[in-house]
Amino acid sequence: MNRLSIELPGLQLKNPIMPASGCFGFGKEYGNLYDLSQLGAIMIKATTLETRFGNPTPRVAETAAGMLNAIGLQNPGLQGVMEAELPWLEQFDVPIIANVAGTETADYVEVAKTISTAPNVKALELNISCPNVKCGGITFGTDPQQAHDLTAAVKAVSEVPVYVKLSPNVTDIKAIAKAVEEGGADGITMINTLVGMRLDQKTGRPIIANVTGGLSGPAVKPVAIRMVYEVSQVVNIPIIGMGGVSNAEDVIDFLSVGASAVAVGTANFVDPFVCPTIIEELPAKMDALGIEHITDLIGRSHRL
Amino acid sequence: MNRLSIELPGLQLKNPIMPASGCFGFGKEYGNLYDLSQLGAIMIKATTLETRFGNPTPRVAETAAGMLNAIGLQNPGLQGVMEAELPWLEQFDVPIIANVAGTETADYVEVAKTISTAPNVKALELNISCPNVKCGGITFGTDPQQAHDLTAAVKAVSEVPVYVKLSPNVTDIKAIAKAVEEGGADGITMINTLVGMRLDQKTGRPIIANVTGGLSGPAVKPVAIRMVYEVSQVVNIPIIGMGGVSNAEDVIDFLSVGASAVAVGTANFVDPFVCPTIIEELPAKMDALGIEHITDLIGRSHRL
Amino acid sequence: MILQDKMIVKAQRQIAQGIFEMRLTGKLVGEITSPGQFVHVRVADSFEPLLRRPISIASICNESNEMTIIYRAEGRGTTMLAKKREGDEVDVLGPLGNGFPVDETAPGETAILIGGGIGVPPLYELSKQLTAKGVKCVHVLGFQSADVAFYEEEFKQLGDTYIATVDGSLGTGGFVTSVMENLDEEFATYYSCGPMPMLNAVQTAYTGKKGFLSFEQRMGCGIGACFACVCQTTDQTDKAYIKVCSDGPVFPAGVVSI
Amino acid sequence: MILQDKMIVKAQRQIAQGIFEMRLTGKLVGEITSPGQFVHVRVADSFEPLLRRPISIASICNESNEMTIIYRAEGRGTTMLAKKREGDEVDVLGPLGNGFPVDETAPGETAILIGGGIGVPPLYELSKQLTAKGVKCVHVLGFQSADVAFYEEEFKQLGDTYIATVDGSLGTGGFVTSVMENLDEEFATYYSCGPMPMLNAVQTAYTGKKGFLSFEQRMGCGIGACFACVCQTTDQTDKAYIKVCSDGPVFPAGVVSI
Ligand SMILES: Cc1cc2nc3c(=O)[nH]c(=O)nc-3n(C[C@H](O)[C@H](O)[C@H](O)COP(=O)(O)OP(=O)(O)OC[C@H]3O[C@@H](n4cnc5c(N)ncnc54)[C@H](O)[C@@H]3O)c2cc1C
Ligand SMILES: Cc1cc2nc3c(=O)[nH]c(=O)nc-3n(C[C@H](O)[C@H](O)[C@H](O)COP(=O)(O)OP(=O)(O)OC[C@H]3O[C@@H](n4cnc5c(N)ncnc54)[C@H](O)[C@@H]3O)c2cc1C
Ligand SMILES: Cc1cc2nc3c(=O)[nH]c(=O)nc-3n(C[C@H](O)[C@H](O)[C@H](O)COP(=O)(O)O)c2cc1C
Ligand SMILES: Cc1cc2nc3c(=O)[nH]c(=O)nc-3n(C[C@H](O)[C@H](O)[C@H](O)COP(=O)(O)O)c2cc1C
Ligand code: FES
Ligand code: FES
Repeated sequence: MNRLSIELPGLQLKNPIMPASGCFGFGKEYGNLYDLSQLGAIMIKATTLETRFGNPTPRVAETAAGMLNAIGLQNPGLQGVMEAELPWLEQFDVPIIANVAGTETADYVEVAKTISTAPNVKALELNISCPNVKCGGITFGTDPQQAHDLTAAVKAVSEVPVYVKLSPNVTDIKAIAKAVEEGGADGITMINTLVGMRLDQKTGRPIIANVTGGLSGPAVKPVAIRMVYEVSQVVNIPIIGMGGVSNAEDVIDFLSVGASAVAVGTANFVDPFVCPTIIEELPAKMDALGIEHITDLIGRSHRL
Repeated sequence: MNRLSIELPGLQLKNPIMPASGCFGFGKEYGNLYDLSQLGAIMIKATTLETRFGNPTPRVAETAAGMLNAIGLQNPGLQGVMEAELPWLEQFDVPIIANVAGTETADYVEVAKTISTAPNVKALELNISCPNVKCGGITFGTDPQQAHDLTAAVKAVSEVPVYVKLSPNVTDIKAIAKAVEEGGADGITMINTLVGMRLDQKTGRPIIANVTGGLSGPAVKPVAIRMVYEVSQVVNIPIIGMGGVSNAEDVIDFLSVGASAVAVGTANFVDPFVCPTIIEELPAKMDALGIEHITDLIGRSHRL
Repeated sequence: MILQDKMIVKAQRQIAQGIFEMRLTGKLVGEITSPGQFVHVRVADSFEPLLRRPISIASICNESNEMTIIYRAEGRGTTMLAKKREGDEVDVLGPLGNGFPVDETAPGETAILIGGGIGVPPLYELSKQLTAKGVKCVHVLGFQSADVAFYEEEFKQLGDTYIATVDGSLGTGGFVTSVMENLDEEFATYYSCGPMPMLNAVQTAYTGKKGFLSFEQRMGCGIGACFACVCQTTDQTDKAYIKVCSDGPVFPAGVVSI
Repeated sequence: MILQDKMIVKAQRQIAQGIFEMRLTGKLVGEITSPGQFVHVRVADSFEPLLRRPISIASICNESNEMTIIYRAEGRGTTMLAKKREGDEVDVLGPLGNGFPVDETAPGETAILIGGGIGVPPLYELSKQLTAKGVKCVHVLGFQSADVAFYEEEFKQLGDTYIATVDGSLGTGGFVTSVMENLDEEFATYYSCGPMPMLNAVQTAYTGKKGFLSFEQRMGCGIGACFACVCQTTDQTDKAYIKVCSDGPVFPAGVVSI
């Protein structure tokens, strides 16, 4: 028996570890470093209908135990992803979760419709929480009604289960979570980045050309943990948790508050081998806690 | 001429540096370490109508470049503060900003009415953003109408200018800021803590007895900077900025995005001499930037 | 007076599994007033880990301006502390809190010192000072197992020393209370430091005796300003909560509700 | 192949004001394929600072498995790096990117190497390799002032070396272009690394010449996955943005829009 396996809507995961969207490109670069088939799944970079070049640079800035990014959804567009990126990933025995982004409902729907037909795309991740684009993105993620409607529209066309990625930049994340569940979401992924800013000390200007950026990394973990804890108590769909995960202990924390799997973002930049390392270390950590199967960890904070 | 002096409603500040509420008690302990008259002002611990014992322990937990706290507004109550704490502080040449907390409007009003008559209380800081109490606190800080009304009610009775302390746990902090300005606030202080959580790895239970706590420290600085940047552009009242300030560079950042003064919280725990050290270091940092008077830094991010 | 001192590491060595003894020098040493006081240690210049770690002063030597701390390298901060080498600087805030009252035992009287695990270190300086003034000290030290036990020899040189280990790998099997039960020595006072359940058991076993207990609590400031480290008193009045960092860490038995 | 290597510090010394030279050993050295490649350095085990720092490889010695990096200790990360001592471990990811093409200059030809400030280091290994294959190297190195200038002697041993300092405290006063204007040497290629305005000036001065420029950009992953480090191409088509970390950092002159 595989102690790490988890079954989620559309996804048979060997283990609960997957790189987070935007932090792993379309897998090629990390594929040069290790065998991607080890991963539970891969969340690929956001795909939009058209090719996007993203924001001007600088696009990243370091902060205390975190970083800001404003990449701006640079990606080769739906056609590029379908023709080049996804087929390349087929050589690996790993389910792909396609991160879908857009400016208006129609874009999302069109991308979802097509990309969900790719043979290795086993689920969609609806990005209603990107803080780094002028239109669309986060605006869908801060209003429950809009979040609900977009989810329903995408759900209607998708060939695979739909996970909705929530923004932490809201007063009440439970309300958004319930709205997307009602809209038909099969799961939730959370959290996307917190909106932040850093200045250049000399000039007083923002370092990020886009002025603000999304905060990620260990700094945000307490916020992410709190939100997963809250949301997991009000929805009946599974959660893929993320925000500052850097090691096996962090994974155990996210599962404990109710996530069913965990994504690793920023930590890939700090340690490119972090995902396989975590997968390797999990069993020993579970032994230390007397945990037989990884699913036994899910929601233990609520049960205690 | 004092290069560091700043004048704000009710406050003649020798310099823009003051300890943040809750991180400096009522001054006694730090008063044993250095002369409190060096400080621009002191924001004392929240005062409520009745004595409060606060939350069970543990009340703090460390996080990456930050900490969680759930003290729960422990304080000796209005009478105790009026009779023991404030008179003791009169020996120092430093204006006091009294942090006012409560459960309902009537409490806030009563505390504000009385405490604003203390001779060394030069301004109030209305705490509508404490995440660590069951009722009151943050609920006033997440709804613009409630924030407006409470501000107006307190403003009506206060003998000194009223600053309102905003919560970062909201979708749109600009809306709250505008509401309190309309309610008559003389200034804004921001940010209070972000709601977060940390687990004990072994048990999977929250470390903080109150389950969640308020996140502060360097980790939150990018969020605080972004929010001050946003709010300073939509209100015409001054802002006292805070969130992760640990050194003179951080102070310059907060002033640059539009704060008129800066409060230092968590950093006092890391370095108890941080406030006087910052005050001492500011002039050299200003020289390096070619800044004559500290007020020249205010809002330079907007002007560039 | 409380100082923030950049102390210099004179020596650091591992004295048991995961247990380190660090000798530090600096002017802070001259400010220490009683055994059982602690210091608040910043383990790195970085913001991560952010907070200081409270560690008891295990022994002091005023002539050489040195003090020793003994700590378990377990979490993130203490693990980093364990990497310091001779000559490194450590940012130490202290001395903090009120230690064990040496005056409460008169020369010629007997005191029992009961320590558990990482609560053992402050008892060493206490025993040195009590012994020096002519108090007979009996030490009861509890550890999980032999491999994490330390300072048996050091304590033996000061007085009778009994060890209890949970797994029985050293001394008596079981807890310190197993040793205490078989101790029929008359004593004037007892002093104890260790985990809460141990303090509770000790206090219960010695009901009516004059005793002093040292408590632990998670801390922010370490100097009494943040109200993080409170514990509840048995006396449910105005002083329902007292601060471990500045009112304690040592309290007379019976004061703290445990 | 890209390795994540725990390299060992063999030596570290300050070679100019705020400028450090660190010699590192590890198996990563065996993977370096061209001068101008860089490494991504984690300066501490802590999460603060969090990100790796990109630093060029300044020279390599395959026999001793050593490489040298030269960096300015200015910000938080590099200041911490400067505190490493002999024997310390450093987590290094590399080699990364595509370096300067040594093949583009034939033996007997002349190459001009123009470096500015902290862009000078990768030119040293480049010059070593070009010189070794019989290329005549002329070095033009620009610094702010004499006290931050470094490696003049090292470059002189490889070929003619001209220094320009902004304040005139060493060599020609002004920028590297002041030197370049008075250089009437024929050359086949030029190679340059330094701040953007310098690269721009060099490229403009040598319009029509075969040249290679090394760029800087703030980075996340360092390996091409995060799209942080892009720069715009002059060719505004599909490849409007290319990545400094994995497509560069060296590009032929004219490719990047500056
Ligand atoms: C007055 C006092 C004296 C102490 N004396 C000693 C001593 O002499 N030797 C020794 O080994 N330990 C001592 N401790 C316990 C010691 O402070 C903790 O073991 C240590 O802080 C844990 O830090 P870490 O980096 O290993 O763990 P982490 O898990 O990284 O710590 C995270 C945070 O929790 C706090 N924390 C975790 N456990 C404790 C605890 N048990 N008590 C207080 N805070 C805690 C840390 O200070 C830090 O802020 C003492 C505690 C107190 C209150
Ligand atoms: C391909 C490449 C090669 C380089 N080679 C060298 C070299 O050989 N020697 C040298 O001294 N410097 C070199 N640099 C610049 C060096 O990376 C920065 O000076 C360094 O990252 C600054 O880090 P810090 O800790 O001093 O500053 P901080 O201000 O603490 O840095 C904060 C963040 O900004 C990034 N950053 C700041 N300045 C730069 C910059 N100029 N370029 C890229 N990222 C930056 C840091 O990497 C970090 O993520 C190179 C940069 C690149 C892209
Ligand atoms: C450089 C970068 C790019 C990102 N791009 C995307 C993206 O395209 N789509 C998306 O949904 N999230 C994106 N994210 C957010 C991450 O997927 C993740 O939600 C967030 O970073 C929190 O996790 P972490 O702290 O582990 O990084 C990006 C994050 C980073 C750091
Ligand atoms: C231990 C602790 C107690 C606090 N108590 C209060 C309080 O009583 N009233 C209040 O308005 N803010 C309180 N705060 C919030 C701080 O005043 C400040 O807004 C916040 O910590 C962000 O600043 P920092 O990152 O510099 O700590 C408290 C913060 C901490 C860490
Ligand atoms: S730790 Fe702050 S009051 Fe004790
Ligand atoms: S730094 Fe990530 S793509 Fe270049």
